[in-house]
Amino acid sequence: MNAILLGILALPLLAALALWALPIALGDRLAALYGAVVSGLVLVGSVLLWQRTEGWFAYSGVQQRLGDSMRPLAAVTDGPWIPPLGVRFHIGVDSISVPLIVLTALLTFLCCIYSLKITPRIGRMRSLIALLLVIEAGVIGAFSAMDLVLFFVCFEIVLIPMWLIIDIWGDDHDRAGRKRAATTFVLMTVFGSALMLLGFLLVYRQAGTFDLVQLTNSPVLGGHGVPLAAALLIAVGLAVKVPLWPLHIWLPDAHAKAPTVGSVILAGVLLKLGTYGLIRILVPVLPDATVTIAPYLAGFSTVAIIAGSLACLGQTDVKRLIAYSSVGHMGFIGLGIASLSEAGMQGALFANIAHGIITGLLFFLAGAIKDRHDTSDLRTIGRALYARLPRIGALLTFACLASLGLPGLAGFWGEMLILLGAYNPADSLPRATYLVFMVIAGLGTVLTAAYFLRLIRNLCQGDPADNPASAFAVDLSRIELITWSPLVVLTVLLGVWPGLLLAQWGNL
Amino acid sequence: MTLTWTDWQAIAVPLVLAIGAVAVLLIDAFWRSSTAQLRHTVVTLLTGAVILFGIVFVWAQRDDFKPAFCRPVTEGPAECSLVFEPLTAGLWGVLLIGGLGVVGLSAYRLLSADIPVGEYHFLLLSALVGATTLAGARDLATVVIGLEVVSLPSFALVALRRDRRGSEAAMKAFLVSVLSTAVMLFGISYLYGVTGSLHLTTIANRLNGLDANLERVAFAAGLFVIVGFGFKIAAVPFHAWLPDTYVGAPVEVTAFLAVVSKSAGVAGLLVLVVTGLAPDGSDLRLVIAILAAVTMTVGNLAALRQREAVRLLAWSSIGQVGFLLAPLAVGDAQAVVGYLAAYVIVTLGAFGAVAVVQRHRPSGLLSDYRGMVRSEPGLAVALIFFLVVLAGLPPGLAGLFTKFAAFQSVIDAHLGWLAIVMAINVMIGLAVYLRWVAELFLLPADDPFSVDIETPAVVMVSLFTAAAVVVSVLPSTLFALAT
Amino acid sequence: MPLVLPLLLAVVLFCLGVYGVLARRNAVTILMSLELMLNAVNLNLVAFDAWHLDGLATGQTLAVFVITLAAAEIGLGLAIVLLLFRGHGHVDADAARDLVEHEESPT
Amino acid sequence: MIATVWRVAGVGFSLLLILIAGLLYGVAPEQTSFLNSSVGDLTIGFAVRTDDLTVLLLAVVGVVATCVQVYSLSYLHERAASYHALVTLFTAAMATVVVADSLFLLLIGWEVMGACSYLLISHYWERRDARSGAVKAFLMTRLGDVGFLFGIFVLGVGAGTFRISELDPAQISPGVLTAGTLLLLVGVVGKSAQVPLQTWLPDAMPGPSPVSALIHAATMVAAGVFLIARLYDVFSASATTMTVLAVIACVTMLFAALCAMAAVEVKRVLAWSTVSQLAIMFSALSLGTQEGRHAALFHLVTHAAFKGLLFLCAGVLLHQVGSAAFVVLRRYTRRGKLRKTLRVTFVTMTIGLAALAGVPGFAGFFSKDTVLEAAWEHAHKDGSAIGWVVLASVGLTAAFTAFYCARLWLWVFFRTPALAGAMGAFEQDDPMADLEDPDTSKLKEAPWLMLGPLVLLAVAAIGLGYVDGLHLNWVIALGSTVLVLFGVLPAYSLWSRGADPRPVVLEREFGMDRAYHGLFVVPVRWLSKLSVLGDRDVIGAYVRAVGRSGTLASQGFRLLQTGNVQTYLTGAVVGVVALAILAGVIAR
Repeated sequence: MNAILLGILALPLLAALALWALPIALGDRLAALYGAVVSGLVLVGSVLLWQRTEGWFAYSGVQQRLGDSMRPLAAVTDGPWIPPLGVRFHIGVDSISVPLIVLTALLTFLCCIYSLKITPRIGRMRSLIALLLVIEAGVIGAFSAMDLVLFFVCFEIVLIPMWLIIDIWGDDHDRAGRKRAATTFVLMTVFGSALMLLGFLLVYRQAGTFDLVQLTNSPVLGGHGVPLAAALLIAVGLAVKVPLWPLHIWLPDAHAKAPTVGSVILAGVLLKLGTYGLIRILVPVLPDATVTIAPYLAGFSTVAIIAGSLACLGQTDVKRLIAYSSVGHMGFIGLGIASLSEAGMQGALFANIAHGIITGLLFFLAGAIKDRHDTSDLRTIGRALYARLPRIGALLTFACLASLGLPGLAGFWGEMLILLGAYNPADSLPRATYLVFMVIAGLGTVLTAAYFLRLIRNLCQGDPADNPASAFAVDLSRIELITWSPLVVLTVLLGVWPGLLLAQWGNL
Repeated sequence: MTLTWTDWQAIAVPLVLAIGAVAVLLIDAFWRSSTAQLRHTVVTLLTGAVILFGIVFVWAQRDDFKPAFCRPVTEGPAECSLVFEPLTAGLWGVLLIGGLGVVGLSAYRLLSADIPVGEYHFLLLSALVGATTLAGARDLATVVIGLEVVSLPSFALVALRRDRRGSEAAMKAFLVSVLSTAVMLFGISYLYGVTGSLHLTTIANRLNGLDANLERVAFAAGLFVIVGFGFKIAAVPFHAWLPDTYVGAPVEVTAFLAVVSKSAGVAGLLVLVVTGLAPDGSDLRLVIAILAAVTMTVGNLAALRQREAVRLLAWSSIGQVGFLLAPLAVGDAQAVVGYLAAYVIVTLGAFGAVAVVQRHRPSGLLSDYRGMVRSEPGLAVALIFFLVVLAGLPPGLAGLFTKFAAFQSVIDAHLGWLAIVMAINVMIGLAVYLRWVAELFLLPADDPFSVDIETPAVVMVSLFTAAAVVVSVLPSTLFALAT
Repeated sequence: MPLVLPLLLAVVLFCLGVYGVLARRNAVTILMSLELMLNAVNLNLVAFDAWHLDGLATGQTLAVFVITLAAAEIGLGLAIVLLLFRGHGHVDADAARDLVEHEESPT
Repeated sequence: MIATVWRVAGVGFSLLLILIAGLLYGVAPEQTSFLNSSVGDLTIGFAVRTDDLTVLLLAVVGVVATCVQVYSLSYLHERAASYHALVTLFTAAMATVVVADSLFLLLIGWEVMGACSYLLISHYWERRDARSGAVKAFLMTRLGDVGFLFGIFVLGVGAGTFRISELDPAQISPGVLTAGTLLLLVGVVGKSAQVPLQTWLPDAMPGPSPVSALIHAATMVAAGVFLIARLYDVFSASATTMTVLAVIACVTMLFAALCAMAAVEVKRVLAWSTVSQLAIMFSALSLGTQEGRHAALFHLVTHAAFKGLLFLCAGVLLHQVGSAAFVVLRRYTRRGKLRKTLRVTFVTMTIGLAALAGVPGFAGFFSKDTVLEAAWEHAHKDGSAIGWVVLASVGLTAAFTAFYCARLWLWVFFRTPALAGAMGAFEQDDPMADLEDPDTSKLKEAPWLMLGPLVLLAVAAIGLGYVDGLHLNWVIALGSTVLVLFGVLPAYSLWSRGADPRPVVLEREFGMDRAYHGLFVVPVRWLSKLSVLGDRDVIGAYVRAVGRSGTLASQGFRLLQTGNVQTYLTGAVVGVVALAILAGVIAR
């Protein structure tokens, strides 16, 4: 059991090193296949993990439930790592981390499959695949870390690979732009994580341990003073990653400049680290301080929803638009977490997964459109995609509808539960404020619909006469179909059967 | 008349080093018959052997207490001028490893460069003698002597190539350092005047019971002493000589300055702080904290736009010293030694890589490294790893955890503002090193650096890499150095 | 004799030395100014020693050490100055600026 | 190939619905729930139920859907696959709404219907009006649905369950009840295009006519009526909600009827009349009595029949003539061509219009009279103001309806003797007034595949009036007949004089579209510009400023490296002093 977890942690790393060891010519040819095999194995392993986990081991957002909500972790490996610093190597999974791990494995796998046929213009596939595997390992590590410092380390592992991916394989039309985007991303995230580390150290000073299980069992109480400072630092550090308005500024550029697989991983997986951290660390470890800052967190999330949607309405670049839509959606997740209610929490967790799937699909589609037109600028691409690329257009419409939270598709349940959580938040929170937030967020869903419809209208629809089909624009290729169909299926499946995930988290 | 006693094991290492130094000099002077090649090998081996002995000795004795030059006093325990204790063992270990690394590094290039082998190793060893003495010193006189014995050989080393640049670099380093010595001595004289003793412990005891005016004098004196060390370790604002000197000296001498001489300075300062010149909560610690903040910020910021590899390393070493000063300001010896060890290993590695490139590309610009990840994969990967460790990001876990320890000690000492400054500097430092890494990854590159690297270089760089990897995988070894 | 006078003298000497180091261009003069500073230190030490009636004569011992150091420093310093002269043809400390980073086109 | 599959599937599915309705007829009501999962102390899951209402609506949906699918077989050839697929999906969604017993299942069907309507309206996506109409429709209904969702929260959390069959008004505190029902009402208003969210329905007309018949006349827009009927005891338990509903309904029915009187395009007239007829149903519901509910449902059924019929007829006009604008149709009518060639269409459309106008003997007459009767009962028996208001406004609306039906019928199908073949009242907005008449010889009757459904629905438009059993309150019947006459006569006199006065306020539809544009669209555009600029020039500016300041500082430090050792020393000495002072200051 824990062998599986260790395996899916170690396998990608070792595989990446082995890949770099290969000679370049050979490596470039084999890379995608090799990556597909490895990440496929990881995916199998993560699914195996899923079967064995039951329940959510810790959620102390509601204090009185603390006692009976404790369930044992699965796949635990616990050993000393750096005794002088009190750092342990403690990993394990429960039902809130496993779905995210599976999502990570799935998206990486799909990216590798996608790279079998469709590769960035620069080539250098060997390094690209290897970096993807490293990122996968880091993210899985972060999702399974049960020690604050281990979490921090895994949180940092992904930075440099992602920076390289954006900087090397990014938009090959403006080199300066992609370098700036990459650097902004990595620097802001590093600063955030440094602040988060300070928060962890404050926690350590109070509690004397970095171990999440112990910290969850006996959280750091007290809503002001050092716990509050720690909570603030941790929240800000993670908010950079989420990203929460106004710390989102790195996101649009990073997503817009990154290569397709980079955007997919970035939006589908990396953003989840932030929200996962909030749920896994902030809420259980610093309950009282969290209650103190929750209203502000919720407020900023609500602003993020509105500001993100409005910004989307003003975008003229399809990748930027989708990136900004992530700002809005992550705002919803933040609101759900800040409601500190079970509905909100589960909504946030659900929305994490749903956003990963749907936005992954959206970025795949955006990448496909960009590859076909060699630009992602709506005005240059022209309109009437239905006429030129009917299948891709239809898929885009589907993805947009899913992303704007159409009931019956995956996007809905998360947002619904989050709004429900905001409707009756935890008793310790000001209800009236949250009602206001709920209403604003509800209007935000309308804005979301507005910008997605605008996208469909300006991109897919229009008069074919004045938007002639470009010569090389071939419709949905087989590899794209293979890559995207799992995402589509999952979107529908989770949409009609939310219990699939909700049952995992069950009654806390 | 009082009698003093000495445990000779305590001074065995400096003694052996000194003897080795003399031996090297004699061999080089009187054994003219052999070829330069042979002489060079012999000298190098001898030096290495001597240092190696020191390391082994330290390792063997690492956790027992051996005083030297002690004399009984009426009140309190005996005053000893030089003490070998676990802390000393850790510092000596770092210094000697650094020295060994420099020897290895110089084994690569000396033949071609017009540097007299014998003098070089003699000076190296004598500097090590000073460094070890400094790290073990427990009274101010010994501190001064040790410091001078570190410094004077290093100027000679800088000037050893006897060329225009070398002389200028030496002149700058010399003037600054001598001024700093003067300032420090001035401070010491006042400390002596206030307390009537030069033994650190005694001084610490007597500082407590001073009246206000004398306390102010003592503070000024302590400030002067710290400033003297500030020159030595190039803390801002006493850093300006460093970049010029680093650029002017031969690369392995630069490595020596960055590793041995700097570590010696840090060691001396650490001794002063932990043995009570700056007790907990004293203003002097505050001064060191301020120095740390300013130093790391200025160093990293200035490194941000450098175009020459050595200059960038010079400024970044200033930044690193800032990070070293942070735990030093709260007297956390363990964090300091751990950080120092990681810094020494990685800096040696980086200078090794730079030495290889600069031998073939004398201009030493960052652009010379363009595309190396494809043309010279091994060297590039090693260099990237060193840089990442310096930046303190995975996979460079050694750097990450030493920085982590620094953060931890600062947080535990309730120096929140310093912690924030450090966080900001982690970001700036990352920006600094990423510029270089980006150059390495940049493809396609017009005439990328590609040569068949000489075997000694390959050996040395891979050794450093191995060491760095080991301490990254098992960071606890770093902190085991000083327990 | 009160302690103040030698201390005052020492301070004056030290400041003179600092001034010389900072203001004089000729390297040799700078070395001399450094000597001045070290001698200020010696004066301090001896004065304090006398004041403390130190049985171990610590101050005087250190003073002797300092004199030795000064000798060594001057020796090395003059050697370096000589080297400087050979390289540059002058001994002006502030005129040796080869090592400044030159403004090329930024990479 | 795929198109054929979907065609078959579509027809098959709608037939299946009818079959199911038939099987479920008379079965004892029951509910089953499935796929439940508990969130906290609430249960999120699905449930279905069967009862008379379900069967009734299933039957209506099935029949209309079948007619529309069959009709579409020959009506529409381009993009048939996606069209039939979407229509089928829509039918499924409507069926879901009808059978749902869990509010969330209902919401799913509810919004999927909206999405299908959006996609079908923009079926001709190369046409600008279709695009904008689709977006408008989706956004307005979505806005209502947000309220709907919140209503579900309020009721569900208040009652502790999201099962419709378990919602017991007695268990819910009145405040919660009112809030919840009012919020649900918002969704209903959006879906059924009642004031103030009415403007999307007329603009949805660029969609294919069969779609208008199915979605925007018979089923989806009627879903609001169904919902209130489904939750009738919950709604009727809150007097406030019922009053609001009554006010909305009365305002809407008159508003829409007035707009219909000035519309110059057949489908637009029908769209507005749909709005006003829906309002009549709501008004019946707002009475809060069982008679009211019954009347509303009765009217819903008949309306589905004759309004579906009318839209399909309009579709024939569009299909054969190419436009449903009065002005174009007049060109054919001038020769009396339209009536003679499209004979079946003419007859069926006449039946439909008669039913809509409430001519005695047709279905609409009976259903409208039941509404009036219910209102009358409620009014003079329990003497409620609502009753009187409803009674009055329905009566007035009946007259208006008769007027615009007659106007439509006369102007489209009959040449005006007074005008002696001139275009008459529609000259001014005729783009091709100076052109000679189109070649009317090509004009011919539609294929029977399209006419079949018409006939079927026409029969229904007459017959459905009698299925409810004939119990006429003669007073009301007489009254409503008189009202119809009051409506028809002016229309006839105007037509015979060749005049068609259209007050500008009515043509502009009270300017609400423009008002909404100014109130919501424009500000949102500004805000979006603002937020983009804000990101770029405020937040982004700070980030860039940090980067630039770092670079500048770096340059500055490089300048400090003069290379002059004495400057370095000076700096150092200054530093010592500064350090001493700083430490002293902090130590204080």
